[in-house]
Amino acid sequence: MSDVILELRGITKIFPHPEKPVIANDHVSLTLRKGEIHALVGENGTGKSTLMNILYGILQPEEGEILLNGERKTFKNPRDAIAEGIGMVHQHFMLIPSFTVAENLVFAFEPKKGMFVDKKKAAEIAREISGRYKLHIDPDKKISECSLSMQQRVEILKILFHGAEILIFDEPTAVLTPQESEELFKAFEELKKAGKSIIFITHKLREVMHIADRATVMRKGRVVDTVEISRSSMEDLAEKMVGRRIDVTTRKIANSDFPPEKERESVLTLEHVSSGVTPSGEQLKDISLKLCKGDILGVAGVGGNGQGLLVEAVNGLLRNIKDGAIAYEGQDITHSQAYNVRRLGIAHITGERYIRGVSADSSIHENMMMGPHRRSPWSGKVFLHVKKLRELTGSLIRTFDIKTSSPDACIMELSGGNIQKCILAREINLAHDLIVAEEPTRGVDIGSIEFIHQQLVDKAKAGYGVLLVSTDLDEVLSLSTRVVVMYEGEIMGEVNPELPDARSRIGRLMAGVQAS
Amino acid sequence: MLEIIFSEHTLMTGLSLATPLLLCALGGAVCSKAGNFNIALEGFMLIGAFFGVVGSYYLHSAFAGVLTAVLAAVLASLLYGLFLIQLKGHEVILGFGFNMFAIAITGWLLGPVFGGKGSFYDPATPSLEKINIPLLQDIPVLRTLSGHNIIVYLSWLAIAVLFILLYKTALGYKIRALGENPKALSVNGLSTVKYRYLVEMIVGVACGLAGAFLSIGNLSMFTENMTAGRGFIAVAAVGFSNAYIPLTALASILFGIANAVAIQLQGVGMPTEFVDMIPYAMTILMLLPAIRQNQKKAYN
Amino acid sequence: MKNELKQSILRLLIALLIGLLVSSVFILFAGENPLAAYATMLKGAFMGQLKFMTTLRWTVPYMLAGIASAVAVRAGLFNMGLEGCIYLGGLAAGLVGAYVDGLPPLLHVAACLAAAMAVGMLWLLIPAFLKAYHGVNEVIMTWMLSYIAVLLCQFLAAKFQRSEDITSAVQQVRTPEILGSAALPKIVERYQLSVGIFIAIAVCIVYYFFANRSRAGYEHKMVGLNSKFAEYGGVNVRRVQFCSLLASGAIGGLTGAVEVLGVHGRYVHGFALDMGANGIMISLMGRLNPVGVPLAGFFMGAVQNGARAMAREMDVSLDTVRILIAVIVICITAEGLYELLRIKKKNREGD
Amino acid sequence: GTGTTSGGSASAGSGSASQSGENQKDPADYKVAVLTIRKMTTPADLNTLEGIERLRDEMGIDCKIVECVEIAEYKEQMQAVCEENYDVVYFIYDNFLEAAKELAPLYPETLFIGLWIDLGEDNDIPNLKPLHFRSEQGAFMCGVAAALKTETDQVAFLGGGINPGIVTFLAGYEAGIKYINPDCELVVSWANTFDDPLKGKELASSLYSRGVDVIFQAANQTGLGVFEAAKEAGKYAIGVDVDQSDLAPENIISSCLLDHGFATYDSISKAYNGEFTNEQVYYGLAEGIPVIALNEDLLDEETLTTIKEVEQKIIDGEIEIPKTTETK
Ligand SMILES: Nc1ncnc2c1ncn2[C@@H]1O[C@H](COP(=O)(O)OP(=O)(O)OP(=O)(O)O)[C@@H](O)[C@H]1O
Ligand SMILES: Nc1ncnc2c1ncn2[C@@H]1O[C@H](COP(=O)(O)OP(=O)(O)OP(=O)(O)O)[C@@H](O)[C@H]1O
Ligand SMILES: [Mg+2]
Ligand SMILES: [Mg+2]
Repeated sequence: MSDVILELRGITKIFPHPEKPVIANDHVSLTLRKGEIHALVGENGTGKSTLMNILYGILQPEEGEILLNGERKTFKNPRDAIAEGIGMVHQHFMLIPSFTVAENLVFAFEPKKGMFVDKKKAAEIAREISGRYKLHIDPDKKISECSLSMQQRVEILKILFHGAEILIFDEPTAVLTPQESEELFKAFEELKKAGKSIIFITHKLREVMHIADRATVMRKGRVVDTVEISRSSMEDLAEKMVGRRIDVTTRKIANSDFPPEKERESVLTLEHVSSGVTPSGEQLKDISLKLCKGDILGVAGVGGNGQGLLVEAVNGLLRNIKDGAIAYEGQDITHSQAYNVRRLGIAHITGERYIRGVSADSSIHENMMMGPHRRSPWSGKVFLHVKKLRELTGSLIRTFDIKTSSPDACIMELSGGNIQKCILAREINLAHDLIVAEEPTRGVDIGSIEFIHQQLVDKAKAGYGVLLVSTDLDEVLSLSTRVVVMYEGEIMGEVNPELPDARSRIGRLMAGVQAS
Repeated sequence: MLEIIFSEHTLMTGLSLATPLLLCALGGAVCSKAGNFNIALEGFMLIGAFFGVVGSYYLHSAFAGVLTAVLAAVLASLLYGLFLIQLKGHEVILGFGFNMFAIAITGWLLGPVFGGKGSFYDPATPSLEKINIPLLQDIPVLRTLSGHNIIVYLSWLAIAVLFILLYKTALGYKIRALGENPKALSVNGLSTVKYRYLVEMIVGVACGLAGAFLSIGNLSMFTENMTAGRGFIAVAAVGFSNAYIPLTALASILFGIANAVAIQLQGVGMPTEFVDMIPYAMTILMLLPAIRQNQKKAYN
Repeated sequence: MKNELKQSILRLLIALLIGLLVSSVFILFAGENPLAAYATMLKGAFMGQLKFMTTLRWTVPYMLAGIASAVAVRAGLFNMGLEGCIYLGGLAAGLVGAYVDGLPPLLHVAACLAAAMAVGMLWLLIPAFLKAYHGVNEVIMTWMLSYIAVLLCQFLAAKFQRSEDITSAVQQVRTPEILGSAALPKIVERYQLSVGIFIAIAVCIVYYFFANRSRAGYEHKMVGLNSKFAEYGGVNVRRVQFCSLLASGAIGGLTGAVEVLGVHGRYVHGFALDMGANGIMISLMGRLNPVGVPLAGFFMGAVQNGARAMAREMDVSLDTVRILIAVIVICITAEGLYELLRIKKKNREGD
Repeated sequence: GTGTTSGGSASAGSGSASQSGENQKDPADYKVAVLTIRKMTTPADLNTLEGIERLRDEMGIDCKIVECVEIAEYKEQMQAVCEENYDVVYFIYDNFLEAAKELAPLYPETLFIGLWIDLGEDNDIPNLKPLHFRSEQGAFMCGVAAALKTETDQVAFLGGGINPGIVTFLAGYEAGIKYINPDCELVVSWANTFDDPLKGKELASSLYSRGVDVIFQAANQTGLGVFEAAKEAGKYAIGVDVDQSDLAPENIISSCLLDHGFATYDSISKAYNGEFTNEQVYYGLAEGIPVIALNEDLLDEETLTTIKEVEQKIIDGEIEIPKTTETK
């Protein structure tokens, strides 16, 4: 047995709450070996992040101890943890948007020349360290102009710069595309070779199987088991997590369920749509699409290739459409604003969950009312029908099995998966016959993923058109009736997901290789 | 008429009127960078003004007056910090509250400290000397930069110092990070509380100097509410410039000069009300270029 | 809702308590007994017809200005130009009240109020438009416009000042008295409280229904909390911002009009000293809440009036009163104080 | 009650019968309220405070000062004192006049005394006594002094704000200047604030820099800045309300006096002694009240004699002084 570098023993964390305290960690124990990649998995809200925050000194446990190389340590704040060689990349990045990459990298540990920060030295450090771990960054770029994956690389380099031996990653791949995840895993291997130990949290079991040496499964604040990946399977892990068997990858929809496309009405058509360039350099180029009722049209592609703009264009959030036409059920909506589009009954499950998807300071009820608040029977011309709206929220919470104490709880008290379910419930309820689903399962545990997928499939079967935009190829393949691939703002081609070699075909299109 | 308005005298007056604005606005800009929209500048300045006279009168030295002014204003700003940072008050209401408190407490203290009411004016109170800059004072136009008291020069120095502090030093990085993403500090093991108090201290020093300028820099007196809304104009300058120090400084100085022009326009036949509107109207005009900028942002 | 009310009141009481504690130092210094002074204060706010009427009389503009500000803040905008709107509204009402002749009473009052609201609204038209459609910072813009409005009112009022007013040593600029038909009748002839209180209550009720029951009110709130969410959810964010600033201006104008028609009987320059700032403060003290804002308005009215009585009847200076009010204002949003107290209580219950 | 005018019987100007000492209240029980329109901070207000102190020291009467900062307070504060059974309500400035006219009939037991109230002959309220300063006289004489003192033939007036009270100063001052030297230029400047000394200083130094050498300030705290500017520029200034020459002995040539303290002491002590009438009282030269304080160190013999002559002419009614002017 290789030597243990870190041991957590009997960690207990209780969050005070006026009514009922939350036991986030209940006597959790975990060991990390030197040079291993250790996955931490579990449903939303089981206390994974909490445990890692304790390890990193952000939170203090009520009980339990941390042993580093066999020695007892207490971390009063992250600085203590950093000093002991622990680094953490958080679920939400902790970078400063107006600073450059190099400045962020050295933040709080700046090299100095006299009294001043030595920016040149900082850039040098950035270059050197990025070369050493083969993680590409551009030291002089501002963070606000960097892609998410670049930001993540900055975060990783930052903790390496701090001299971390143990690296903690909280859902590093949630915001990354499969390609970017692949790059990240290459970096993991690189780090492993350099003798670093890694703990990473994820909801994607495929990744666990692919990269991890061992995995610890948590459920409801407790550790269920720690397994050697080589002696385990995905189904096995899933069962340990959720407590029941889950069907992880198989296709959920069959094209044969639907009449041929020609016989079906189209809901959404895009003709030669082009847009101006956004500050981040994205653009739509001559997009033509047709979505029929009953279709789930998957849009695959590496993130940042214009899928986001496509969704915005359909939903009236994109202001700079230069050319082309978008029609919904024959009605032109090219230059309509969101408030016009929304009235037509287009549902939009947004990918920007915390930016657009919810009002963070409001209750679940208030978040669920957005949309119904202007529709009969939940609202009149001027006044809301308060009782009906409450009934609606109640019934949505029940049908979508949203775990909450009350509809008046603040939405941010929910775990990520439940917040996503709220958005989903609201939008599916609003849809007339078109659902635009953008990354519907990002950061959501597998139990919830299954549920969400089922909802989308059910809706398609009920005759809704679904536009599914996702960077998760598994998701696109298992749900779509048709798949198009976007690359640099263009549609590279269409692939039938039922073909046996669909995955590799899509992969080639995603890389910008035109289908022959 | 034009030569009266655009004379060296106007420039000189403008620089003098700009000084309290400039100092407060610089302090406010640092606060704003650190994520605190501070509208209590007026109150800190008033407290500074009062204690400036106290120090100068009782310690018989204008310099001691400046020190007491700064000390008192820093205490006030730390108290503000306590309510903002640890007691989690609403910054706008706290600002209103501290401004009210400053007027009240200085008004009240006039009694026990000076035995007077409403104002304290004793010609024996030392005030700051004017300092001439040897070579400068002989060059036309530029000589308006000479012949001010030490606080004026300090305020100009503060532009550079604060700019360098914010953009070149490690401390400045932390202050700016505080405004953009305070969590970035805590995950790096830094205490946000400490830096937030530090920022309040900086604004306290700046406003204390501004207050001292009003009471013993230019006048050697204290009258109730003598800041007369200058702190609010400073807040406007901060907002207008997005707390970018060079722009903040420019806006404050322009304000001062606009005020000086307005003063020169007195007695030219324009109704006073309209003369007094000039600085405010000017601010609005300065905001208008933002329209096109924002349009570009939205539609590009 | 009941809970909300309870919390609001508790917060006000905590702030009041601390304010009283701090100011008792100053009262002791003046050689008075703080307890006696506070008893006077309480009596001064509520005991006797005059005192209670005066408290209510102040509640009216505080409530109205508070709601004027709340309407904007709920949509995420600060109307720092409230004071300007109040002055302009007052002037408009004063002029229509004095110069438009021959209207029956009810109509005349309505005309004055309409004119005031229109002027208040128009004054904010440009900043509202620039904010909503061009993203220009509304705080600075309305703030500067407020200064301009006050100066403009001074100038205009002086133009309308009658010469017989000028011959005496008046210290104020004021327009002629409004006609009898434009006056808001007093509730009790000799006291200042007018039927304007019903206007204020009506506005509160409208605000209640707007905020808690109406589609537009819900949209306003969401725009204020997260405009990106609102936009995505299908709210016409720009229109909401535009309308809310205008509505704030209109209610501001109404505040001025009610003061002029109900209390002063003419436009007197300076009649709404700091009323704009007070309005903003009260709206935040009341947490923009349809129950909280009127409550905060009433609280401020009572504190102000009681404190005045204390200054009048005891040897307590105006400055001490101001310190008291400032401390209350400072403490009222200090969440920390509230938490401190609650946790203490919890601990005690736990023992 | 002590009111001598209870009932409608006491007609205007009847010089009411003084009451004998028997039903005189103990001075400690005699309740007097002094209402002001702002915090008592200006020189004139401090003067009032002196009057109040004199009442306390000499007669044992304690006055309660009620500072009404907001316009809306005027009536309610006055009414509150009435309801609290004050014997005398003394108010300064006619901002209170409307309220007093309304309340006096409602509270006939209370005596109302108003300073700066000019009702002339037509006061039909028995318990309201109007007092008025002839402020234009002092201003006129200051104008004379300024016109004689100036070497540049440019003098200035700096007002805190355009209101009729301040305009009266301006009118008298202007007339005084023109009386001596019709060619002397008068520059008028308004600070539009009464409590910003820095603005006052900058305004004044701007005036001095353009050739003005005497400034008459009527701007309370703002005016204090004028003296600073005068000291710096080595030019002259004229004070207001009280003799301000000790603030800048080298620069202040005279001060236009308004003896609020005298008015306070005089009227309230008379009311206490039962000599209250509702007759109009003017405080001016003819009534033997000083209206100007001269700084004799700065004025030559000739000037002083001219001023003496002018004073006599005013008393004799040979000079008619306007109370308002179009110059602004
Ligand atoms: N600061 C806090 N205050 C109160 N409760 C909290 C706090 N942080 C987390 N919790 C609660 O603790 C529990 C564990 O949360 P945690 O964030 O650790 O879950 P997680 O396993 O990381 O979930 P996810 O997979 O969704 O990220 C949840 O029920 C959460 O609501
Ligand atoms: N920002 C606002 N401020 C005040 N009132 C508003 C605002 N927005 C909408 N309203 C009012 O709310 C009501 C609904 O307006 P809205 O235009 O949002 O409805 P709608 O969804 O378009 O309804 P329909 O499609 O049936 O016309 C109208 O009475 C409108 O005047
Ligand atoms: Mg988590
Ligand atoms: Mg509509």
